[in-house]
Amino acid sequence: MADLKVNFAGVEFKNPVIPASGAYGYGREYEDLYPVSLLGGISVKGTTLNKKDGNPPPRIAETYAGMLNSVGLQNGGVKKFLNTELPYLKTKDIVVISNIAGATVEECRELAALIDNSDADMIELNISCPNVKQGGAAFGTKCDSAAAITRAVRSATTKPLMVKLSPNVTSIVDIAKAVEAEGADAVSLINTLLGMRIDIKTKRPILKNNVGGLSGPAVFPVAVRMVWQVANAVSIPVCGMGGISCAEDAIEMMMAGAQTIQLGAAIFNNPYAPVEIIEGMNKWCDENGVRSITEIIGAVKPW
Amino acid sequence: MADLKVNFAGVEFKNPVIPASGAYGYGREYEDLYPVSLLGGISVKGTTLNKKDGNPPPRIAETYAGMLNSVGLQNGGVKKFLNTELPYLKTKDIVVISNIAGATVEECRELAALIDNSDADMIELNISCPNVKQGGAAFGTKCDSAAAITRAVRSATTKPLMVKLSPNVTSIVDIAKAVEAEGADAVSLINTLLGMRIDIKTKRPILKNNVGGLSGPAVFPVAVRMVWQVANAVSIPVCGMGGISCAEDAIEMMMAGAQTIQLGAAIFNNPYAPVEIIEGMNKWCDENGVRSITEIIGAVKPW
Amino acid sequence: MYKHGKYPVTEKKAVAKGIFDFTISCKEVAEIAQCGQFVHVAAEGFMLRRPISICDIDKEKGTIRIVFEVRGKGTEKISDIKKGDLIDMIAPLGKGFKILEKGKKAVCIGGGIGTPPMVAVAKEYGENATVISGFRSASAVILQEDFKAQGNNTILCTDDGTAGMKGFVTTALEECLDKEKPDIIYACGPSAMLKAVVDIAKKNGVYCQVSLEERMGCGVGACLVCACKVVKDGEEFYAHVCKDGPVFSAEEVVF
Amino acid sequence: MYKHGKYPVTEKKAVAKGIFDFTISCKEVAEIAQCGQFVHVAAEGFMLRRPISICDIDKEKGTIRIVFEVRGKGTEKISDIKKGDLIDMIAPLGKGFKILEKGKKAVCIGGGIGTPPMVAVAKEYGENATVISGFRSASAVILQEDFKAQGNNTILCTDDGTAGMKGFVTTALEECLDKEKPDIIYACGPSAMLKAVVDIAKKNGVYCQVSLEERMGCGVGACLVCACKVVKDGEEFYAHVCKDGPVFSAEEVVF
Repeated sequence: MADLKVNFAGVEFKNPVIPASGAYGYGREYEDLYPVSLLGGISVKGTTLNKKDGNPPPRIAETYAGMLNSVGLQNGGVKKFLNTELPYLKTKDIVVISNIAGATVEECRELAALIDNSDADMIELNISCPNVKQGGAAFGTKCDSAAAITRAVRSATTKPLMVKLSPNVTSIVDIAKAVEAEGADAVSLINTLLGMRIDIKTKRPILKNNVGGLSGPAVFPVAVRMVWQVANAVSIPVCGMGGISCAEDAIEMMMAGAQTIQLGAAIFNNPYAPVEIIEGMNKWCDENGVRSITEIIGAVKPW
Repeated sequence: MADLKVNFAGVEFKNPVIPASGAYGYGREYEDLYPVSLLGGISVKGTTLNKKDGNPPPRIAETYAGMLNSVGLQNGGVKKFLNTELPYLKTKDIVVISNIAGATVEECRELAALIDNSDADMIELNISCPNVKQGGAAFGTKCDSAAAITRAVRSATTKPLMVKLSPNVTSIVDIAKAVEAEGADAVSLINTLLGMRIDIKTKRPILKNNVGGLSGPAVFPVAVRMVWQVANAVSIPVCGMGGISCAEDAIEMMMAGAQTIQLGAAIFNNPYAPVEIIEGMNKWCDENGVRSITEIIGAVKPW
Repeated sequence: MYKHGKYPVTEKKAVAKGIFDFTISCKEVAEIAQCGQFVHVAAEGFMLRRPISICDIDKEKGTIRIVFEVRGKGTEKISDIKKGDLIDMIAPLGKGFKILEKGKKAVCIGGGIGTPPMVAVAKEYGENATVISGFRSASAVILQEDFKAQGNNTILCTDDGTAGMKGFVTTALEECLDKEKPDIIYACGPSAMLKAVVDIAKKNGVYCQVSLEERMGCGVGACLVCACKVVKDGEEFYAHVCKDGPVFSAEEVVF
Repeated sequence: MYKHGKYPVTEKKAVAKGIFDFTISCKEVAEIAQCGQFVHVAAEGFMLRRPISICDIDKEKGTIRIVFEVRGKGTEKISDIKKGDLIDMIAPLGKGFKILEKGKKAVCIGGGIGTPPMVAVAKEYGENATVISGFRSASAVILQEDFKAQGNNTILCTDDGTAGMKGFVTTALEECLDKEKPDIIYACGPSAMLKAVVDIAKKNGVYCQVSLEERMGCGVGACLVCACKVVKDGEEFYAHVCKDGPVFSAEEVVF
């Protein structure tokens, strides 16, 4: 048994595997299969100040080795999270990452302030949701706006702050540096790539939102590249995500420079994916004489 | 039998199917299976002023529903193209698209001037190659540099000029508008997404170039989205490419706004893909009462 | 409570063009399955699972039946599963139909591939159930023998009149209600049909439950993609077919 | 000249742990195939084909043999193809070995999974061919009976001495050359082994051909990914394994 513990941005994770925001609800839905406490952490569903209804359906479209989604941050609002979901998760011996996704800088600041007074272990600031009219990717595709919102949220909380970055940019490295400069404790990447599918029978987009976020194995090589670039450009830790579906993918992502990893789409295909990845990491470490998973972080040697 | 003829940027194509630059050499390699003259056109291997050796191997890595390549524009130089390859292709009753990829604005201008005096039907200016140190994507990721190189090349040729755009940008629409403003007759998109794979056994990147361009079905939804956005933002025609592997994909891409389509990676898996797409388009048109393929261009009705 | 596993397909039949009938041996699933619930089936090589309603449940034999239509490459892949092979499914999922106490009368309405879930629910009512099912034409008709075998009264409709009566299930339903009002109406099928059925049920003051469909992701209520607009206490919001449904009370659904 | 088609696998054997031996009925391919060429095999569900060297050719029966190792999920998928199933391949591809006229003597050197292509070439020389093959250990040894059956002299080496002589093929080659110099040396295997063999051949003034390997795309010379550095007329450049190779003259190759 290798040691899978990771200290990420000052937070102790028993292992580096984290279901991504929006993929795992608040940790209740898969308890029928295995206890959520097996996982290192959970990034909960993106939370807004008030209840949000999300986009009209269809909200999902299948693609080659991937999927598009346009949920649009449907959630019960931060009060429901703090009163109902967080207390439940705090009984589970798991790092709780509160994902906040306000439509304005002020809303994000308010959300951070409210979370700051809670038991949540970490805040993930989502500045890259491709499926909302206000906020979302609008914050995350320009350095100045990414910096401004990070500054505002930073001022409202002393909790470890992770900023979730959009891959739909010319230089994700520049955005990462901008949020690092404003005091972000970590960055998580990549959020989804903006995509579209059309039903050629009806000549209508499959998603009612016309476009949506691409995730799944299809985007994995783009995610590995961006994680590698960012991990080599900033000094804060990186949480890597984007298309991870097995232990080998997770190890590859960590070798690229990720200290922790998130997965989403893979869980819809295989609900056991998170635990299989944890077991697979353990097995791989043992077979390769790796005592601590931290040994492989950023271990890739470029040519 | 539907009418598959398309007039693209003033050039008559007998059908809209074109093997992408770098995927089909100069049209000789697949003649063992079927005549290249069945195809609407061919975008030949990216050409530089002088012979270019390309990047060290490995130059290819497999990904989920896709592949990375880092060939780096290996080619015999423009003279060899003009003296050896072009005369051969001109005997084939196929639209010959000369793809030029200079390392500097001046080299691209010179290339365009040389092609201008040739029998090539069209020029595709590649400002988005992710695998070369100079030029390539460096031109295609900023509006001003994209505009400058288009202006220079435009001044050197009266042939129909198509500019091949990079998807690795925050707004491909802005780049498309910039090259349109400088007199481009068409745009082709998307070039490859920059990606990376790591061999976890050796802890080295699979590609000797560390990173490479992602193509194949994995990128299809990103390509459809970008083609849809660009086709709705510019008035010049769009050649759509990125992960097309069957007739349904090609039809979807045309509904998104593409007047012609290119395919690359799919051919490596199925050499017959281009002809199967042509046959499939014909069949689909007949089954759906479409007399001319031009009826479906941009036919998608957004919600 | 649900399970995830690979279970043997013990019987496989093609019951109509492009429509397959699988019997799956899955004791742990059959034990807890309720009529109206669905199974979420993996299609090899495809990212997303396909939700398929449970057609019938045999708790003694420990089997369930699914009857599904090949609509695309994913369901085609599932239809390639051979007798004896394993099918990968998460099941049983969602909220099923409400079953009234013995002696109550039910009308079950199935439109096309919406017919299969009516088998298990109609079985609960035996001769007290009238099953109205509608299809494009004779070649698409399925499951009529199953309904008869379990004692249901059956009314068959086809759009072109090539089998049963020519016309829509709604016409048949209205004639039915003119004769006698049932205690409950169950319906599954195209949303236009469901809307019409719900209106008729309301007009006649009969409680009605409908089974809805939407493009689905996780199937267990985590990803929130399979949204459907419902109204409760006068407030409209998006519920989710996989967890809050697929069965909803008619008055909740906003068509 | 090459073909693309789906051809029946008429025989399938596991010849060592993770190493499979397929006989494929493909008259049109066998007719034109030369030893040293390769086939480009599709792995269902994978983007890229896998190049596999031709082990043997039977022009009368219209069959070819491939012997390959499972190195990853793609080759594993190919190894799942059952006897009687079809294998999708583009073949024959590349330039094969140069065969000298009757009576000439050859030494064929195979390192591990580089051994299969030596079967067809050694067959051309019968008793005039000495086949030196090296493997990690006894459990990995393949094809020795095939070489003996076609009259070749065989020298078997294993790294751990569990079969044949303990040591590398290069040692065996040197001993061989001390006794008698052949007219040609053929080699296929790890590049370190090839480099050593080429040096020995040069030192002994024996013409040598090597079969190279590189990650491949199209397989027909269109995509230019499978580059290998060669030198001609003093000029170094990238040739391509799929079209200019896989067989190269030793003096061309830049290791």
